[in-house]
Formats: sequence, C-alpha cells, structure tokens
Amino acid sequence: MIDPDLISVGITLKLATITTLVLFVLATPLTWWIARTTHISRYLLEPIVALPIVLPPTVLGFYLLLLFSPNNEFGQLWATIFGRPLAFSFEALVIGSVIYSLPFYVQPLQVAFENVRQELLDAAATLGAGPIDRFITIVCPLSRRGFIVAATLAFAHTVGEFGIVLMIGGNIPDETRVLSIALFDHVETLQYQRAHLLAAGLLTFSFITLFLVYFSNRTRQSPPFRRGIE
Amino acid sequence: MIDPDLISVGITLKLATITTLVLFVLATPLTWWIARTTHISRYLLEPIVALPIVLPPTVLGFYLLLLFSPNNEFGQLWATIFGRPLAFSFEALVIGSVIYSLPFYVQPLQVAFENVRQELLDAAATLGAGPIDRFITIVCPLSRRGFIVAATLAFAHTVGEFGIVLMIGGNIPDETRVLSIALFDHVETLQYQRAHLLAAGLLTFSFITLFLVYFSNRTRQSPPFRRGIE
Amino acid sequence: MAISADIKLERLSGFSLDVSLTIPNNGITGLYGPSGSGKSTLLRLLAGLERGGPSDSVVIRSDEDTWQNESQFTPAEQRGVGFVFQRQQLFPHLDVQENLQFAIRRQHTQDSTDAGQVYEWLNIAPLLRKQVDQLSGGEAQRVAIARVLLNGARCILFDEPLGSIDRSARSKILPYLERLHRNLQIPMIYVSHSLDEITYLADTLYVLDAGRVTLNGSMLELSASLELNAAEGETASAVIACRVARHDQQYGLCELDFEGAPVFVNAQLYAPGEQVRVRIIARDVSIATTKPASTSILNIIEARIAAIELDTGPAALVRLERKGQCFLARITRKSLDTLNLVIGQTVFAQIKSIALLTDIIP
Amino acid sequence: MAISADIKLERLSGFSLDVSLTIPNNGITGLYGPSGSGKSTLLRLLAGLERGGPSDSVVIRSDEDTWQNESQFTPAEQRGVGFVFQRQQLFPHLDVQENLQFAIRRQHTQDSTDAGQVYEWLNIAPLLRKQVDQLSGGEAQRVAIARVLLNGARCILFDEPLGSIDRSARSKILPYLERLHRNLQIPMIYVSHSLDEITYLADTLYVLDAGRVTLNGSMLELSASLELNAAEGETASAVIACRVARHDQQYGLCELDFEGAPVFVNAQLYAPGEQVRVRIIARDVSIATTKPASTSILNIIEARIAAIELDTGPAALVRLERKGQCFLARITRKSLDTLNLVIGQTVFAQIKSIALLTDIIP
Amino acid sequence: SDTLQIAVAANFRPTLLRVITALERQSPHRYKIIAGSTGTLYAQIVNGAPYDVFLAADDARPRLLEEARLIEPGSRRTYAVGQLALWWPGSKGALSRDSLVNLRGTLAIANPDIAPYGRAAMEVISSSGAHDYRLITGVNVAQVYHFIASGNANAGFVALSLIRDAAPANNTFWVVDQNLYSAIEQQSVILKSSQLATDFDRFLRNETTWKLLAKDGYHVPGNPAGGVSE
Ligand SMILES: Nc1ncnc2c1ncn2[C@@H]1O[C@H](COP(=O)(O)OP(=O)(O)OP(=O)(O)O)[C@@H](O)[C@H]1O
Ligand SMILES: Nc1ncnc2c1ncn2[C@@H]1O[C@H](COP(=O)(O)OP(=O)(O)OP(=O)(O)O)[C@@H](O)[C@H]1O
Ligand SMILES: [Mg+2]
Ligand SMILES: [Mg+2]
Repeated sequence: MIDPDLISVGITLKLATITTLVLFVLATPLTWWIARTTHISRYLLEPIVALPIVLPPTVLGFYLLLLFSPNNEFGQLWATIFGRPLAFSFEALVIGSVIYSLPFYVQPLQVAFENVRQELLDAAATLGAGPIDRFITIVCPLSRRGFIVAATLAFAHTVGEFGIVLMIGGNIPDETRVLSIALFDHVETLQYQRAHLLAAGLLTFSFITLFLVYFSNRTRQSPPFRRGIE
Repeated sequence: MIDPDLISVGITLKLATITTLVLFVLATPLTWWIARTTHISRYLLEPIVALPIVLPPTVLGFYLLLLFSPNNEFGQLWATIFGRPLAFSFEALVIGSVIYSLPFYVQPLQVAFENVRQELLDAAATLGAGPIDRFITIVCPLSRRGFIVAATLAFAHTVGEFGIVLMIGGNIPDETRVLSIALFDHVETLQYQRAHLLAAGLLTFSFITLFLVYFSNRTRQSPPFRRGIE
Repeated sequence: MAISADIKLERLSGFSLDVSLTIPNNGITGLYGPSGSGKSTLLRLLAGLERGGPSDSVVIRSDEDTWQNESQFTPAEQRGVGFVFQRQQLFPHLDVQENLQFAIRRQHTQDSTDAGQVYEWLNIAPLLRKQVDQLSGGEAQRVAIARVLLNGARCILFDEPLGSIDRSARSKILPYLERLHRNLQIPMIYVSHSLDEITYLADTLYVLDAGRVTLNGSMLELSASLELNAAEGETASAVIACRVARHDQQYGLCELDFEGAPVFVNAQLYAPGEQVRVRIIARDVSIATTKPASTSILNIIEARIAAIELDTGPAALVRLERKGQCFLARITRKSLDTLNLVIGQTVFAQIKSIALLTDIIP
Repeated sequence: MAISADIKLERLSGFSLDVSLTIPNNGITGLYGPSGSGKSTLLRLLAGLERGGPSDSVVIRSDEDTWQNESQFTPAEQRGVGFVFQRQQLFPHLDVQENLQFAIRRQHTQDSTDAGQVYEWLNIAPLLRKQVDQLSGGEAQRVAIARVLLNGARCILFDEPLGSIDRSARSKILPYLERLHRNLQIPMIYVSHSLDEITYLADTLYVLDAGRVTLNGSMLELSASLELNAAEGETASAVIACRVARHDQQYGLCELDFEGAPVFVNAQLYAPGEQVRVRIIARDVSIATTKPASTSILNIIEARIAAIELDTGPAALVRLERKGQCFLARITRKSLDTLNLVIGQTVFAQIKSIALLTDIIP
Repeated sequence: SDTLQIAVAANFRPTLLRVITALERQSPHRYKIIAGSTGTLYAQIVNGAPYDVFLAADDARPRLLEEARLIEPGSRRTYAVGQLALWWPGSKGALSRDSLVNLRGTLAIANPDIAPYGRAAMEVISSSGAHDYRLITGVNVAQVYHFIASGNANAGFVALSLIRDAAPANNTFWVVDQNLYSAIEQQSVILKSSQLATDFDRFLRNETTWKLLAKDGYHVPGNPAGGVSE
C-alpha cells in the first residue's frame, strides 16, 4: 500500500499546480488591466484583490463554507450544474486556494507589468502588433521575472496553506487530504519523527525546485567587465 | 472594561507594524543584494527566502517553538541575554511573523529593484553619488510601487496570519492574542455574530486603508491625450 | 496612400499644436523646425500613438479611411504606418535578428522591400546575433531603421533617423531611402534638424515653429526662398532642375544642362536626357562681374541678380535667376559693395563643381 | 587633471579595444571614428563604469591618482568625471529642476561653472518645471548637458552630445563649450560623428577604428593631413594659425594675417595682435593659376602645391603650403588636368571668405 | 502571582468560562484562559509555555506530561467526561445507532487521530453497519459543527456540549449511548503549583462546577459508582 503521506503529496502538488494555472489564466489579464487602466475602478479593485489575506485562513474558509452550502444560492447552483455539492471536493479546494493566493499572484506581476515601457508597446503597435499580440510578445516576456515570482509565491503558498483547506476540504484521504494537513496531524498526534521527515522532505524538494526555477530563469548575466558599479 | 477584541486589534496592529518595519530595515538591503549580485550564492539565498511559505504556518510555528524553547541553546541564549524566555513573548511573534512574511516582502521588491536601469545608476555615479546615495535617491524612489506592494503584502499577511502566532505566541489575552486568533476563536466557539462583526470591521478597515495607500500612490496619471493605446 | 490631418491640440504644459497638413500620395515630406516645435508630437498623432484630449480636435484621414475624428479612432496597428523613433525602441528581450523578424512577421503589405537590400545598405549582417543592449548608438539606430523598412508599412514616419549615425553610413543610407520611396511609391515623412538631409530627400517641406506651420510648399520652390534660407546661415541652399547632357568617362563627371549652361557633377547614375535635381549650397557660389578664366572652378553660369537680402552680420544672400530657375549665393557685404552689385545686373556665378557632387538628387 | 590610459579589452562579442591615450591637462580631446569603433566603450572605461574582465588589462591614471590597474579600482563617483551620455539618462522620477539639483548637490569641485550662464546658453529656464518624459528629444539632451556642467566635474566626457540638437541651438552651445573649457582649465573628451564639430572644438584628436587608434596628434597638425581628409570627402578641412591684423567695422569683418597674406573672417572677438586658428574647408578652396579679379571671393592667397592625392572618384585633394603652414583644396581631376597643376607650382588659392566666417576657432 | 493561566482544550472553553465566572464571584484573582487544540497546548507546555493549569480534551497528553515529570505530582485528574452526540438535521424519526445505516451523504466527525470525540465517533460508526456515506473530518468538533450547521454535511458526531446552546429540534440529534464508545475522559493537570492553582483545581471538582458541567452536556467524572470523588 502506498504511504498515505505520499498520496497527500500528490494531492498537494495537483492542487498547487491547478491553482497556479487557474491564476495564470484568470488573474493575468486582470492584473494587466489593473496595471494599465487609468479608470478609477482600478483603485477599488486593487484593494479587493488584496483583501483575502487579512482574514485568517480558517475564517476565510468558514465564510467560503457558508457560500458553498446548498442552503445558499451559489452552492445550490453549483450542485445543480455539476451534480454534486461543492464543499469537501477538490474543486472547492481549488476555489479557496485561488482566492487566497490571488494577491500573491497579482501584486508582484503588477509591479512587473507597470515597469514595461509604453514606448516599446508604441513601437510594437506601429509594427502592426495588436493589443493581444503586444501583450503576448512584448509584455509577457519582459515581465518574466514577475511571472516567476507570482507563480512561485502562489504555488508555494498553496502548498503551505492549510486553514482554508481544512475548512472546505474535509480532510478526505485520496481527495482533499493535502500535505499540510498531514503534517499538521503528525505534529498534533506527537508523531514527531514522521513530521520531521515530511517537513524535511518538503523543504528539500521545495528548495531544489525553487533553486532550479530561479537559476534557470536568471537574468542573462552581464559579462564581468560590465560590472563597474554594484 | 475594554472589549478584549479591541485589545487584540491593538496587538495585531502593533505586531503588523513592527513586522513591516523590521522587514523594511533588514530585508530591503538583502533584497537589493539579491537583485543585483551576480554571485552564485544569490541562487541559494533566493529559494531559502521563499521556503518559509511552503510549510503550513502551524508546522513552521512548531519548529520555531522548538527553536525558541529554553530546552534549546538558542532559546537559552536569548533568555540569558534578555532575562526572559523568548517563546510566548511578543518578540517571538515578531520573529515568527518576519520569517513568515519575508518572501512576501522580498519578492515583489526584488522585481522592482531588478527593473531599475543600470544606466541611471551609471549616470548617478558619474554625478558623484556613491552606492548608498544611489540606493536612496535613485533605486528607492524608482521602486516605490515595489515597496508599497511589499509592505502591503507583509502587513496584511501578518494581520491575517494565525497559525504561527498561535503556536509560538500561545494566545495569551492582552499579550499575544492577536485579532486573527480572536476571530478564529469566535468562529470556533460558534459566536457567529461576533465573528461577523469582527470580520466585517477588519475587511472594511483594510479596504479603506488599502484604497488610500494605492490611490495616493498611484503612478502620475498620463494626461488623457497620451492614452493612445492602452 | 495620401494622408491629411487637421489638428488642434493643447498640452497641459502650455504647448499647443495647430496644424493642417497633407502628405501626398508619394514623395517625401520633410518636417523641419527647432527643438520643441512639435515635430515628434505631430508624428505620434499621425501614427495613432496619441489621440488628444477631450477638448482637442484631431482629424486624420488617409485616402481610404478616416483614421480619427471626434467619434472614430483607428488604432496604430491598423494604420500600417511605420515609425522610426527619435529615441530608438528596440525590444530588449529579443536579439537583433528577432527584432527584425518581429517586423517581418507582421508585414502590413506584401509588396515589400527586398530584405537583402536593406541588410546591405544598413550593414545589418554583422549585428544579427547581437543582443540589443550590446549595440553601439549608431548600430542600434541602423537596426531600428531596418526594422521599420522590413515591416512593409504603407507610410513611414522618420523622426530624426540619422541622429547618431556617422557620416559614411549616412551617405549610404540617404540615397537608399530616396530610392526606396521611389520604388515603393509610399509617402514618407522625414523629420530632421539638418536642412541638408531634408533638402536632399524631401519633395515637400513643412516648417514648424512653436506648433504652427510657418512655411510649406514644394521643396523645389521653397529651396531658393530667401525667407527660409536667411535663417540658415552657412547651410542656405537651393535646388535646381537640370537635364543630363552627357557623361565624361575620363574624369568621372557628368555634364548637366542647366537652362543652356553646362554644369558638372560627379555622379553618372542617370542616362543622358533624364531630368535630375541638383542642390546648390549658397556658400559654394561666388559672383564675378567678368567671366573668370584659368581657375579650378568648372561651373561658371551666367545669371541675373533677382534679389538681395542683407544679413545682420557681414553676409548677404543674393538670389540669382536663370530663365526662371533660382539659386542662391552667399557673399560678404564687402564684396557686394566692392563689385557694386545691384538687382537686375547680369553676373557670372562660379560654383565649385565638387560642391555639387554628392548633392545630386537623383 | 591629465589622464592617461592603457587599455586592452576583449568583448565576448568579438569586439576588442586596444588603445593607449593621454588626455592633456586642459584642452579638448576629440574622439572620432565610425559607428561601433569603441568610442563609447572607451569613455565608459575612463569614467569607471566598466572595469574589464579578468583577462583584460586596464590601466588608467589621473595625475593625482591611479584610478585602475590590476589591483586597484576607483569607483566612478570618486573620479570626478562628468559624462554626457549618448542616450541621455535623466532621472525619470525627478523633474528637470530636481535633476539639475541632484548634480548641484553633489558637485565634485567648488570653483564651478556659473549656473546662470549654463541656463542661458542651453535655454533651460522654460524647461525647469517639466517632467522628464514630457521633454522633446532636443530639450532632454540640453538638460542632460546642463546637468553635467553644473556638477563641477574635474574632467568631462561628451558622447555625441549634440546628436539631437538643432542647428541654431548647436551654434550657441558649441562656442559655449569652447569658452567653458578655457575658463575651467579642465580636460574634456568630445566624441562626435561630425568632424566639423570636432575640428571646431578639439585641440587634440584621436581617430578610432575597430578599437584601434589609427591617427592621433594635435588638431592643428593633423588637420591638413591628406590621410585623415582623404576619407572625409566633402568635409575635408584644415586648420591654420593666423594673427588678427585689424577690424573692418563697416562690413563687420576681421582681417587676419596668414603668413603675410590678408584673410577675412566675420568675427571680431579678438583684439589685433592675438593669435587665432582658422578652419578652411577643402571644398571651399579653388585654385587659379593667374590672379583672379572682379570676383566676390575676398581671400586670394598665393601658395605652393605641396602634394596631390587623387581620389578614386572624380575629385583630387591638393595640399597647399604657405611658409610652412598647410591647407587643402578639393578640386576635380578635370581641373587638375586642365590647369596642368604639378607639385611645386605656385598658384592662387581662392577661399570664399564667407566660408570662414563661423569656422573661426577663438 | 495572582493571575492563573489556564490552558484549555477548545471544546471545553465555553464551559470553563462559566466556571470561571462562578469562581470569580468568590475569588479576587484573575484567570486567563488560553484555548487551543490539545496537541498544540501540549507542544507548547513541553517547550516552556507559562501555563499554570492544563485542561486537556483527553487523557493521553496529561499522562505523557506526567511521565515527563512536567506536572505537579499527583495532580492528574479527570475533570469531565465528554458525551458524544449524533446530529442529523435532516433526519426523519427518532435516531439510534441503527439509523446510521440509512445515512446517504456526508458524515462529519472530528479527526480520530487528533480528537477523542473523533475516535469515539469512529467506534460508533464501525459498529453501526453504516456503509453508504462519505466521511469527512474536521480538526475538532467545532469544525464538525460548522460543517453541519452550514448545511455542507448531512450529519455528524459532535460533543453534546456544543449543541446544547444551539438547541436543535428534538428529533434531529441523539445522545450516543456511553457503552457504544470508550469514555472520553478529559483530564486536568497542575503544571506550576501554587495556592491559586490548587484552589482552582479544587473548585473544578465542587458542586457548582458539576452542575455547570452537567448542564453543558458533560458527564461528571466519578468513581466507578458514578458518584463524586473526594
Ligand atoms: N508627454 C508630454 N506632455 C507634455 N508636454 C510634452 C509631452 N511631450 C512633449 N511635450 C512638449 O511638447 C513640445 C513639443 O515636443 P516635441 O517632442 O513634439 O518636439 P520636437 O519638435 O520633436 O522637438 P525635438 O526636435 O527636440 O525632438 C515640447 O515643448 C515638449 O516639452
Ligand atoms: N555591452 C556590450 N557587450 C558586448 N559588446 C558590446 C557591448 N557594448 C558595445 N558592444 C560592441 O562593442 C563595439 C563598440 O561599441 P561602442 O558603443 O563603444 O561603439 P561606438 O564607437 O560608441 O559607436 P557609435 O558611434 O555607434 O555609438 C560595438 O561593436 C558594439 O556592438
Ligand atoms: Mg522630437
Ligand atoms: Mg557610442
């Protein structure tokens, strides 16, 4: 039989990957809009994006639980459409993680987007690149560091998160029992050896992954003779 | 008698403010170093900074607890120097929050720092500005958005964080019982009315603060006729 | 594609632009004016990179379409207008080749320039594999020009394209641009601080000052205008039209016919019988009252003094006319008096043939 | 502060720089060469903005200090070297005034330039309150120059400072720079594509090609060298030294004495008896074998043909000598043959006085 | 010191508050309550938490503390015996163990590894023959309560004390027979002996407290005869 901790690892990686992908797809355009618009609604949206983090995860999870409930219209609608209730499903975890990681994705990316010089977009436009073309071929590559940081923060944060997951996931083995819960359980049940092992494994894995990500995406190193000042 | 929740609010604001200040003082130079160095140690340091978030807060808190414990050399040393044990003190909360919020501070700031053009630093150097002068007068103002995002994320995250705080702070009323724990307790003890009230208050306050921060720090708006393409 | 524009725009900084202009279907339109006169702003509006504020009135039409009026705005990428920027804007995440490919993949029209030619004239080949931040100032500017040329635009705006390009590269690029616009039959606008370059290239001229058009018309007509040239001092010049008479193989010269008088230039690009334009710099022209002999000056043209404009300094600008065509001579007031020159008098203009050599407009 | 440098540097891209040079204590050193020849790289090394790789050898000394050798490196901010960059680098978070203040607060030396003067010559006043991104190309360049001048550097490097500055502003700034270096007695290096500007300003010249110094020496000596000028074509020129003889108030002219022959120029800045240098553009000089009369050309100088260099094209460059001083004439080969010119022959050089007017080096 | 720091398992906190209120009527001293999960509190105590008295939710952790000689010798006592209740808001008819067979949907229990109520619930379920349900677990009974109250879980085992206040309709819950699961003994220990601690310990075992315990749904701990010790 597979070690249940390994199953948790699998679920966690799946959750973090899907969360990051969902953020990539949904939050990237949102961020671009926030970064570039001069419309005032931007100043309302910016704080709203950041709000999830001021709530303790468990509390946020609690409110999500209320939202997902079949007593609630949203929960009902979901159940009608997908044939099963939202709460305690993997989908619920994804929704919760996406909401909670949103600011960690949006904000660094926004900094990167705001640093893309308008002149380059002007040049691209006169060369015949439309808005989407410009976004994909100019803005995204120039914001590569921003994407990496955004994705790293969102991914890592989802791996480490557990308050929300605990609330809306229901800790179902093989489905919603993620690594962080397993780790927490080990600590709570005084299985310190297992906890240490799991934590050490998690840290080592994360370190190696992050190292590879950062190292392979380092900014093209200036040749040594350019290093005049800092 | 003062409502204990209000006391928690006070402790939370104090903790978040101090955490952000500590990060500002300690992590800003670290970030600048990471952003500019071409030394390989950078690629080791970058992942290390990000590591704290992959651990569930409670688990991280657990390890910090072990570290701070008087059973441990570090904890002992601290107790000898400062005359009182580290664990379950406000200082312990600050240390925990700083460690946990470190990546949220460092990473967005790093994106901003990396976007400061070397040419401008070259120009400043030939005008007679030394490294610290350049950092303060060129790099920092040009990275203003990065600072705002970094400080916002760190502050908000400290407000919302509770796993670590619970573990190393011990939820002691008037001392280490922060808002997030109070809110968590209200939910746990089924005091939904109080929880709703506190959550709504927290969200409103945060929204207004964030709105003011973002709005007053908006990038100088381009005059309307510049808005040719996004 | 002809373009007409009618623009009234006010900047918060106090600068205002108030111009009407028509860019003819083909030919190069020169835009000249002092720093801060609004040249770049005008180009940005034409390209669709700015649209003006709500209180401004910007109407721009191409012959197919209305690009901009109160209710309408065609975005830059749909106008097919190429733009060589004053501060070149290469994409830093792409190397030189990728920058050029970016333009090639998005060609506005198919009947485009020959890439091989562009590479050769701008000497791009040795740069292809370089990163953009490793280019020298002049190299970057050449790549920026190449990028626009390869983009197959239906109209090209040049905003001081040759600012950081050295003389020898410049003398290769200029004739190429000239030929290019002939072959492609597309309108170009050329902004420059150098009246030299503009006189060389432009068929039509707009002079801008403080956001207003102070002078405009055909280059040929304007070139001999004292008004334009008085302010030019040393670089005052005029353009005349000539017919190619014959080639002198031995000395590598070409004899032109200027209203019956022979004029020698050093280019042999055009066949006898063709019409060419020649630029004569006023300071290259001296005046003699008797026909000079035994001098190295080959071109001696009989002409009539049509006008004299005194400088505030010691110089005078003399407008000389030969059968309806005009050119200028810049001489000292002292000579004017010594030789007793008056309007209507017939004199001999000596033009150093060498001075004409590279200034031929083919 | 004199600076000497000995540099061997190799870039990954294949470009290598191998130069030794000495920048004299005062005077302007011109740096001239085609695009990509390493001019900007050299300036960056001198300023301390690059330091070379481990396999490169860079030794730079000022007369007080060693700035760089294998074991030592003085950072840029301690060298007191001002740098006007080719692509101007104003601080975007500061407005124009704050950019200038940044420089003023960090003055390297106290005995600095007069701020009022700088503002006036560069016409800075109307720009003070503007944001940097609202400046036109030329305006930004003027601010960048002002910023360096106000910084009180002990040595200033100009990397094509006038690239995007229009002619009339340029004719104000150039004489100002000339005067400035005289007053401040600080060395300056001036990079330009325009041999015109360089000949105007420089006392010493270095010509760079592909990272090597191909020519160097005093401007006065080099100016008449056929070697340098042959490649220059239309802009070949030479510099001669003259004595101010008298002023002609009526015509605003100044009569100079060039080895016994009178030469007229339009500036009256110098008192009779002073030594001045005059630039003579080769294409302004024509040759006559008999003394010309009744012509608007005021300057007719008797000289001896010292050398003749045939062009590949139809032109020839003739070196004329008068009592040890040399200047050039660019004429056609056809004239050479027609007039039967040979080395050693005495001829009459006609120089249009107007051509000398703005070219006087005070 | 005249302040007593009482660490208490979260589920007992509401009852403890009532006890303290009663106690404060006759004592001038202050009582600080630190609520948390038993596992967390245990880890904190081992690492030097400044608690005077510890009221655990089980007997395992107090025993471990005793073995580690971290408590006042002989102070480990059972202060309350928890009662398990099955709460099934949508049930029809009277509930019993056998009705679990009819349960379709989600059944929530506390994590049996961590919480004694969860372990007890597990015993009931495995002997009930129920098969067609989806089991989800929360960290503690409070979460189980949220799951059910919010309508996301169909039924669940909670502490009787929790639903006392909520007072659900009569037929929707069932107090599980005590002989169906091994007793949930909640034990207390004195960590730092003082007069105050001894007084509190004694008060925990007097008549007033027992009445409060009984009212909140706890069995009074007793000798085998069910009487009152002491
Ligand atoms: N974004 C802007 N906002 C406000 N004013 C601007 C802006 N851009 C330019 N200006 C001002 O508008 C005027 C015209 O600028 P423009 O760039 O069109 O001049 P230009 O003719 O191209 O000059 P140059 O030859 O120096 O490039 C200048 O006074 C300039 O300061
Ligand atoms: N950072 C760099 N890395 C590698 N090669 C570079 C770098 N910067 C410049 N080069 C190359 O070095 C050579 C010299 O460049 P440099 O900028 O010194 O030329 P330059 O003489 O200033 O030319 P220009 O007149 O066009 O400004 C060029 O071939 C250029 O492509
Ligand atoms: Mg411009
Ligand atoms: Mg350069």
